[in-house]
Order: sequence, then C-alpha cells, then structure tokens
Amino acid sequence: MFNKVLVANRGEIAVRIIRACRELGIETVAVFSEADRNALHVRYADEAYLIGPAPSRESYLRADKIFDVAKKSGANAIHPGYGFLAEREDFAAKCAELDITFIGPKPSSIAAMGDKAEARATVIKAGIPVVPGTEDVGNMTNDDLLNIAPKIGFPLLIKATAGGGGKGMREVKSLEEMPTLLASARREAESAFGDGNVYLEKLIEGARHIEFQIMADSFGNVIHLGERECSIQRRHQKLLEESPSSFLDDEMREKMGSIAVKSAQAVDYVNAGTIEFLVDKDRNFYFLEMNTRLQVEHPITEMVTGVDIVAEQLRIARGRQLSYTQEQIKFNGHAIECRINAEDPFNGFMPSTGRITHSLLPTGPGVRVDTGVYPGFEITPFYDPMIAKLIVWGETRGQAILRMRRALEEYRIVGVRTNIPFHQTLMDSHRFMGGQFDTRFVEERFSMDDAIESRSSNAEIAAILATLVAHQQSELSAQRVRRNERDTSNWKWVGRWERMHR
Amino acid sequence: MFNKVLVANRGEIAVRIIRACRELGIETVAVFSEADRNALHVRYADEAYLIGPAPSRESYLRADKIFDVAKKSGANAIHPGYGFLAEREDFAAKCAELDITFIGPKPSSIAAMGDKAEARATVIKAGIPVVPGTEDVGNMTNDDLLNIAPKIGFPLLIKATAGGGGKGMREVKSLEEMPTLLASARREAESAFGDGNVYLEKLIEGARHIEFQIMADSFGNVIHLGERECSIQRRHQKLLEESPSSFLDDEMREKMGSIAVKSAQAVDYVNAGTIEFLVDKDRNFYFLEMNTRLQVEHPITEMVTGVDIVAEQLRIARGRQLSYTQEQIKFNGHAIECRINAEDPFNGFMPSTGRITHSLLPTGPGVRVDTGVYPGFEITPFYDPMIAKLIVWGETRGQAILRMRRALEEYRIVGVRTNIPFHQTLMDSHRFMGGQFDTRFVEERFSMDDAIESRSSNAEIAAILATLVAHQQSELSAQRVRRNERDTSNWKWVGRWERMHR
Amino acid sequence: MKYITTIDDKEFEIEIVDEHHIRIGDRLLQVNFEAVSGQPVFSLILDGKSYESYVYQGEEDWEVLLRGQQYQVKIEDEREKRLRAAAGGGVMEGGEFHLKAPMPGLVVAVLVEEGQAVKKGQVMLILESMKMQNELKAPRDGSMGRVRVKAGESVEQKQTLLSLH
Amino acid sequence: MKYITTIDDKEFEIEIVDEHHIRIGDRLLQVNFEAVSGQPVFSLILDGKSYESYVYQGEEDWEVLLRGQQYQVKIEDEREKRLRAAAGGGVMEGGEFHLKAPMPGLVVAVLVEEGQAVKKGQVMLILESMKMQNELKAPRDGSMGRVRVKAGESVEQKQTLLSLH
Repeated sequence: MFNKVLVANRGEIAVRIIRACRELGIETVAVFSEADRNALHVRYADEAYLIGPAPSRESYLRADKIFDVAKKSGANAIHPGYGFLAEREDFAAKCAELDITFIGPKPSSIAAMGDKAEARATVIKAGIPVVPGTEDVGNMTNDDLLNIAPKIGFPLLIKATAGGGGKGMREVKSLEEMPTLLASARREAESAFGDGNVYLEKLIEGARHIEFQIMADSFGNVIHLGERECSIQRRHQKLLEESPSSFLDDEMREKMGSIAVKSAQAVDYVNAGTIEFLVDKDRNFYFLEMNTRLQVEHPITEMVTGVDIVAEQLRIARGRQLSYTQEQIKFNGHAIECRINAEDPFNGFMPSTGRITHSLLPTGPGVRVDTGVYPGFEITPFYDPMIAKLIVWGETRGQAILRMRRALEEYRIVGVRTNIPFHQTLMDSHRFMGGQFDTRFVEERFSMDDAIESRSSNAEIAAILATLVAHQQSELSAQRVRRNERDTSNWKWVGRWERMHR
Repeated sequence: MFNKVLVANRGEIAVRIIRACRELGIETVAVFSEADRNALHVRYADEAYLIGPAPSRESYLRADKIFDVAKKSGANAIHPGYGFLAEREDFAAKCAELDITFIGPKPSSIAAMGDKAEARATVIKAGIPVVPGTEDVGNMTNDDLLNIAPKIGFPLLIKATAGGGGKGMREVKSLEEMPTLLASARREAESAFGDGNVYLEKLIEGARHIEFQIMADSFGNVIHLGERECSIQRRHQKLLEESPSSFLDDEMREKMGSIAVKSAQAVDYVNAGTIEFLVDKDRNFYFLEMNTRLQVEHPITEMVTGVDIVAEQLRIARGRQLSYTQEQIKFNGHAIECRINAEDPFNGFMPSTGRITHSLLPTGPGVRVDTGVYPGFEITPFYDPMIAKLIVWGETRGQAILRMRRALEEYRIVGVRTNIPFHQTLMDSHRFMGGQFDTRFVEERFSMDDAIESRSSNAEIAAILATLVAHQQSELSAQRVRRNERDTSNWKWVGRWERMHR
Repeated sequence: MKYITTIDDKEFEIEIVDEHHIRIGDRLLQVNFEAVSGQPVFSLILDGKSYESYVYQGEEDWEVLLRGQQYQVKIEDEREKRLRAAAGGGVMEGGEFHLKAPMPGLVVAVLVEEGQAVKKGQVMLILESMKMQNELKAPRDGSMGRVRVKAGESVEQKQTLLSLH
Repeated sequence: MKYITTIDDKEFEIEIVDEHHIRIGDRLLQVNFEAVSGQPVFSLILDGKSYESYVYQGEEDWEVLLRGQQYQVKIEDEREKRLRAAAGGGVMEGGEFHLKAPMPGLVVAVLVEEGQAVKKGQVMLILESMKMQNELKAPRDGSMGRVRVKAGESVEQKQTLLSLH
C-alpha cells in the first residue's frame, strides 16, 4: 500500500490532491516548472522538485522527468489530476511497469475510452444509446464520410477521433460545404493530437450537456454520484456547472445513472470517472464520451453528496472497497461552481496575465474556493487561464444562486482581469434563473450588456468614483512637483542627481 | 415585514449577518467606529454610518447613536450580533418602542435569563436540574453566604449575579478563605457590571461545558439543533468548540435537548438561543445559563445540521414559522471550530496588535472561515482579540481533526501573532484526540511544550532557515554599504546626502 | 475644482467642494472616500451608501469596475473642456492603428492581407495563448497596412502584429 | 561563510557554500530558498523537502515559527564566536530590567511593591487590553525597583511600568 503520492500536476487541482493526501496522512511530492517555484502546490507539499522550464511540454508533460522524481523521492503512487498526463494510456502503463500505483483507471480503460470511435463502439455493444453517427470505424476516407453524411442527416458535427476541448470539431449544415470543413478539421486534429482521424455525429440542437460522476473499486463495485449540468459553455469550454440539473427528474436520474454505471462496467473501469451525455429537448439522452480521470467540476458533487471524491480515489487505489453503496448516496441541496478565469469578459474573453497584487476570498456559510493562486503570485501565459473555482451550496437552486451572487460580489482579485463580471451578469439572467439554457446559450443568447438596467443606475456612482480618484491623483502629482521645486532650490545639485537616477 | 437591517456590531459577526441578509435580498446598514472605517462589514454593507470614536462605550455601545442611524437610514430592524448590546433588555425594549424589529428574543426573556439568580429560579420552577447553590436570592449578605456555604459544600464558586466571561468569579476551597474572596469578587463584579451581587454554586469537578442550540418561532414552536462541546477553554474563554460532543450518546442528547427546549419555553422564548449545561464525570447534567442571542460558535451547528441559523433568525423575526420540525433536524458528520485570536501562545497568550500584511486562508473541501479581517487591516487594542473562526467538517471526528490540522497548517497570517500554534499543538494532543478533557484541561493539563517530539525533529530546519535569512540580510546590507562606498568616491557629496535622508 | 465626467455619452458635472463634499448638478453630497490597503480598490460612502470599486487608468480613459459592470469614464476639468471647445470639438479620425499582441502567444492564423479593406469588428488574426484561441478584431473600418507576422510564429507581448490605415 | 546557530542549547554548524548549497556538519545539502510575496515568510526546499516558515528578528535572537513551533535562534558567524570566546564566554547576569507595556491598556492591579523580592515567573502586574486580563511576570529573580504606575491608570504601548534590580 502506497504512503507517498507524487502529484503530477499544478494549480488548484494539485493543491486539492495534496489536501486529500494530507488529511489521510499520506506524504506528498510536488513537481514544478521554473515558472511555478512559488506556486501554492510547491508550498503545501512535503517535497517539491523542479522538472523543467515553463512550457508544459518541457515540464508537466515530461513523463520521464516525473518518473525520475518518483524514483528520487521514493513516491510509490502518482495522481495525475486532470489534463497533462491524466488520460495518457502509455503513462499509466509505464507506472505499472515501474511498480508505481497510478491513481486512476487501468491503461486498457483509458485506451478504450480515449479513442472516441472505439468508445462509441464499446458502449453501443453494451446497449447504450449514442448520438447517431458513424460507427465501428477507425479510418474512414473523406469519400466514405461524404457517403454516410446524408444518412445521418444535417446539421452534423465532424469530430476528431482523438479529440477533446473542441479541437478538430466542425459544424456542417449541408453536403456542399462538407469537403472544405473535413479538410480543415483533419488539419487541426493532426496538429493538435498528431492524429487526423475524424468521425461524424448528428448535431443535437438545443442540447444540454449533462454528465454523471461514477466511482468504481477493484472488486467490481460501481456506483454513480448523480449528475452535473454543464451546459453553460463558451467554445466548448465549461464555465459554470451545477448539481443537480434542474432538467432531470428522479426517474431520469436513476435511468441515466444506471446507464453511466453500465458504461463504466463495459470497460472494466476502476476509480473515478465521468460519463458525459447529451440530452435533447425531448429528454432523449445519448452517450457522448467518458472522461477517465478526476473532473474539474467534481466539487459540486462533493457538496451535494458529502463524498470526498479525491479521498475516495486514494482509498480505491490503495485496494480498498468503496466506502458507499449506491443506496447510501443521498443528494442534499444544490451546488453551483463558477470557474474563475484570468480573462477579460469585456474584451472578447481575452486571457489576462500579471501579478495578483491583492485578493479577498469570499468565505462564510456554504462557500468553498479551490484555488492555486494567492496575492503576490504571477499569472503567466503558459498554462490554463482558470485560477480558481468558486463553489457554493444552498438548500435549493434559488438559494444557491443568491449565495453565488453574494460570493461573486465579495470576491476581489486585483492585478489580472477575471471573468467574475461574466458570472455576475449570468446570475442576473432570467433565462439562467429559469433553467432555460442549452450548450449554445452563452454564445448565442447571452450578452454582457444584458445587465443594462443596473448599468445605468450605477453610472453616476461610477462617474463619481472615477472623478474622485482622478482628482486625488492630480492633487498628489501637484504636491510632488511642489516638493521637487523646493528640493531644487535648497539642494540644487542633489535634486538634479536624484531625478537623474529615479 | 422589515426589508432593511441595521447590524449593531462589528467584525466577523457583522459580516456573517450581512451575508445572510444579502442572501435573502434584505438591505443592510453597517455602523462603525473611527477605528473601523476600512473594516470588512463597512465594505460589504449597502450603507455605512460612523457612530463615534474607537472605544466601544463611545461607539458600539451607544444605543442612542445606533437609533439615530436607524432613523436616518430607514432601517426597520436591528440585529445585535453577540456582545455589545445583544443582551441588553433596555435596548430590545427601546427597539419595540421605536417600532424597529429586534432580531432576538423579547425583552422579558432577556431579563429573565440575564439575571443569573432569576434564571436559576425560573428553570428550577420548570423542574430543570441546576448546579446546587444559593436559590431564589437577589441580595444576600456576606453573612448569609458564609452560612449557606458549608451546606453546599466545598469547593464552590462565587459568581456575579450579572456576570459573564469569568468576571467576578472566584473558586473557594474552604470557609477560611471565603471572606477575602467574597470581597474581591464583589469588587470586580461592581466594577465590571455596576452590580456587586454574587451567589454561590457548587464547583463541579472534571466538568464539561456542553450547550444546546435552540430555535423558537413566535407560534410557540421550539426545537433544538443538538449540542456543542465547549470544554476547551482558557480563563473561561472558549477556544475550540465541536459538535457533536463525543461525551454524549443519542439518549442523553435527546434528554438534554428536550430540557433545553423546556428551558426556552419557561421564559416564552423566541428566536435563537443557547442553553449551557455543565456535565459531570458521571454524566449528571446541570443547567448553567442561557445566552439569549446568536452564539460565536453557531457555525459548527450549521455544518452538522445544514441549517443556516442566521437566515432562520431573520425569518423568525419576520414573523414566519420555523422552517424545520424537530424530526427534520438530522445530524450529519462532525464539525470543529477553532477561534483564531490575535494573541501570542508562546508568551502567556498576550494580545497582539498591528497591521495584517499578508494572509492566506485555508480553503478546499469541508473548510469554512468566518472573519472580518483581510491583508492591510489593522488590529487595534480596542476590541475583542478574536479575528477569525476556522471551521471544518468531516464525516467523523477523526476526519475533522485531520482536516483541521491541515487547515491550520495552511493558514498564514503575517503582521500580528495568533494562537494558531496553540490549536496545532492541541490537535496533536493525545488527550484531545481521545476526547479526554474537561473545562480545566487547557489550564491544568496542557502545555505548548507538549509537542516536544516534533520540536526537536524540526530544530535543525529552523536553524537552517534562520541562518539563511540572517545570511541573506547581512549580504544585502553589505551590498548597500558597498554601493554607498562607490557613491561616496564618485559622488561624495551626493552619497552623504542620501545617507542623511534615508 | 469642477470636472465634466462622461460615461456612455452621458455627462455628469461633478464639483469637488472639499474633502468631504461634492456637488453633482445641484445636489450637495457627503463623501467618505478611501483606498483599500494601498490597492486601486476604493471604498466610497456617499450619503451613507457604501460602494466598492476597482478604478484604474486605461489607455485613454479611466476604467471603473463596479458591481459587475465595467465603465469607460472620460474626465475633463474645466480648463480642458474650454480648450477642446476652442479647438472646435472635432474628434480626430483615422491615423494608423498598430495591432499589438496583448500577451505572448502563437499566431495560429492571419486572416487579412496587405492592402485588403476591413470592416470594424472583422477578425484579423488568431493568437493562441493560455491554451485558448483569441480573435483579434479590427477596431474600425480601414485598409490593411503592413502584416508583420505569419501563422506559426511565436510573438512577445506588445509586439506589433499588423497595421491598419 | 560559516555560522554557529544555537536552538534550545543545541549548536548547529552551518556553512553557506554557494547560492544553492549549504553544509551542516559534514553533510552537503541542496537548498532552494525564496521569500514569499515580499513577506517574512520563507519557502525552503532542502534536498527536495518543502518547508515554509515565518522568520523575523526578535529583540535579541531570531525567531522562527515552523509547523506550529516557535524557535528562538541565536546566530553567530565565526568572527563573533571568536570574539566571544576571547571575552571568556561569560554571559552577563543582572543589570536593571524595565518592564514595558507590551500594548496600550489599563493597569488593573500592581501586585508588587518597591523593594520587594520577586521570583522568576512571579506575576508583577495585570494589564487589561482587548477585553483580556494579561499577567506580566518577572523574567528572573530580583528585587523591585521603581513602580511607576498604579491600578486604574491607562498606559501607552512601551511605557515603562516598573523596574527590577
């Protein structure tokens, strides 16, 4: 049984994993790039080792260096977090070879779910509904795809077989435009994943993205921890998640949950994983893909079930049985997570970098913040712009929204721009409050100008604030000039020298 | 029904109340002293008014000024928090007179429970066990007390009738020393409360301080939210609380809970209140007193019951029924609160003042921090040294202790000294872990030197750290001297000027 | 001191009367104004109402972030206003615009060619940074001047990418 | 540079070899040492082990707060050590001790009189501050010198309260 875990990640998720280890009395080893010497995961871990320069491919993606650190530190387990090496079958296989416990599923499960075409084929065999599209195909030519497309029907999506994060994805409205789009999708997939294979999927309109958290131990026990509603996205990047989904009732939850469990069983799954579904307007649901790792948005499930998912991952990896049966999982209240990104919502969500000079976290009842940053920390352009996750719990969805609004209002981050104003505007949106949204909502039916009422009522206050600050600054600079004048007259020579060297 | 609440308090509890109001869509009015212009409650409230100089009796205790602000701002309710005016019958009565909702019990309930002798008499009538002592007495002479003392038996306690916080309290071991102690107790009570009356109570040895949270609406519904174990004290000041108490079983919990409810009913209680009990080694329990207000340690009850006590206070004050029946109150897991005080545990818990220059809050799963301070805020000597409450939840007591240990390790406050090391040492204490403690534990059987093992193992690291810092500083100052030397040779005159003005 | 402050084309006349009072239009208001812990975060108590805001100087105007809304604020004192009135109030149009990289990154695509006419809002270039693709748009109509980068090139922050006439 | 560093009467010989190495006794260790965000909080990675500590200069010694323990650390370089050895190593005893108010407050009680003999640890005075009564104790045995305050008096921080011979 392992007693020292190497956390092969950075940022908030590395901190999250270190916390779980510490609470179980397990020692932790952090790895860091040159840009992350002062990162929180380095400060909190028991041990920390430099693994290379700032760019990920020279540090956090360098499996060889990570294994070196494991050897040097005596770490006998690795938690990959999410991203980086988390879904790399070869990495998990190499761990087994080196007799290091990989805290996650078996390499074969990662492989089976990592290739989208194979994953579809696998779950179809298990009788699980998938979005209609090309089946059982490894390498279809453009001609094959153009032949099949009309049978699937338009609009449809071209998706990269090795895909993720919207890369190599194209929406096709008609057969005419398809050849061009196929070419560009393949090009993008090739450059992003080194694999230009694509497949076709029917485009579900008005779809919701709803996913189920599952946990499986090595004794064949598999349970689900309910769903997460993740339809609030922008360019296929999730921005806000909530649990439960206001779109599901108990019956549908049970049905989808048991299918999620079945999907995991189909690949002999162990540890934590997530089954993503698309749900159409008529509540038909389709298997989309499985994420074979800890998910960014796992905390909302923790809030409504009381299960510490990361602690449970560690227990499972230590060869223990699940601490819960399906019957013991109870859902209590409602949780929402806002991803706080260093990007400017008033300027096309442009990423923002810089040093955080001041930060005030929202705290108090029902509020949790998972973050890897702190005042004095520098946000660099090398990594993901997500700098914190703000999670709230409320007895009802309404209470959770009001609490989130309160927490967003309290949250201050100075030094980089953040998307907090986006979330504030979203919390005030009637459609969001009413639960009326799909995965296109943010891009197509939402605008930062929606909050026009509160805008005009506060314009006068904004004018006063800016004027007071401008006035204060011009007073200050006037004083500075006056002081220098005096210096020059008394200490002519010195004053000049001082200015010269300022 | 009120829609604007004046919060007649400061610090973390004012922030706590403002948060609850905001989450219910109620407007908030803060009051502040000259020392608190930049305090968090001022920053978070919708409105804020200065009410006087820093000393409490010139600001937060000035009922007249607070009523002026209520009038000016149109606040139609007042939440007193704890301390200051919270248990002042005349203040509550004046609110009623001015048609302002007092968010708390009726003046008559405050009066009945505020006078310790009357409170004892009231609950005795309701058949509730009290610590043996003098009964039914308003003004006993020293002779009366000296006569009764042997009947109660030694050791016993002299306590101030109007008392609280250990003021005017003396422990008496024998009749011989009693006259001197009576005199000093009366003197202290007179100066602290303007009332020199005292009474006697048997000293329960090895006692635990266990209290029950009760909630009552104006329709006569009274429920309890379980107990809080508050035996970790120093000089009658609570330092750590937990819920549930490891000393109680379900049967005893039910019995004490129903007696707590009965005590509240005996004074026709409305809103939130706390019944304090002493429990002796043999699990006999005695009514100690009732706190007719929100309690500092209410969050641990919120963590294990899921009830938002402050929100419930507001609902009750708005004339609504309790949101829960006794049957709906379920206890889930274990919560611990550490009071983080600005005091130096390595120097007799001496209070510490100064500007907080840096602060890093523990966050993540199961951690809540209630605080009114932030980096840049100045801790002044005018108010209570409690600057934050660190609260954790775990599925079991063991998990909660491990989580608290993790959270304390993460918590950084620079600029003032805090008692965080005290709590860290406590978390490592075997007696604390085993639940073996009473109200004398911290003073009599605990020492900061208990952690002697970890001390010596880290001494070498401490030596290295100090040496590196000292070395760095001497290098820096050497550089400064060298730079000055060069300056002097090149710019003799300038260098001298620069040094003169440093 | 009197200021003319403009937000969303609306003008406010704000007079700083003394340390604790301002006049806006004909209303005299009590102000209590503080910077919070040496940051560009300001706490304002205005006739009892408490506000907190992030105020800083942008490229041209002041920027105010208040309750989830961002305001571009133009502030002129009386002297500046008079000068501008004397100049005829004409706002300068045209001139060359240089698109600079807002952050270090990788140029994924250049969507315009030299000499090409572009419309305001048209995407000119895609820059990848922090794992996100960012569209850089034309701030006004114009014709493309020199294009200094090509797809696949790494650029530094503030490096000039292309120019718009 | 070599230092002799003492904690709890235990001596450590620590040599700063270069920016990334120290020698303690005969072990050569790799160090990576950083101040965190300009505060007296230091992050030390020592042969891979990560420590964080609050280090500051006390009245005489250095103080280190590490993992819930506070250490008084005495640091001497070789020159200082030699000087002290030459002086015979005698530690100065006695001298007058002036008890100063550690913070502003109210004197609740003065428990000693001028001329009285006191023992180390004996409570000399009670000072109320932040609603707490604080006992100020004698740092060593001695006899009371001048008592400058009386019960009921308000005192400023660092005001001298009484002296001990």
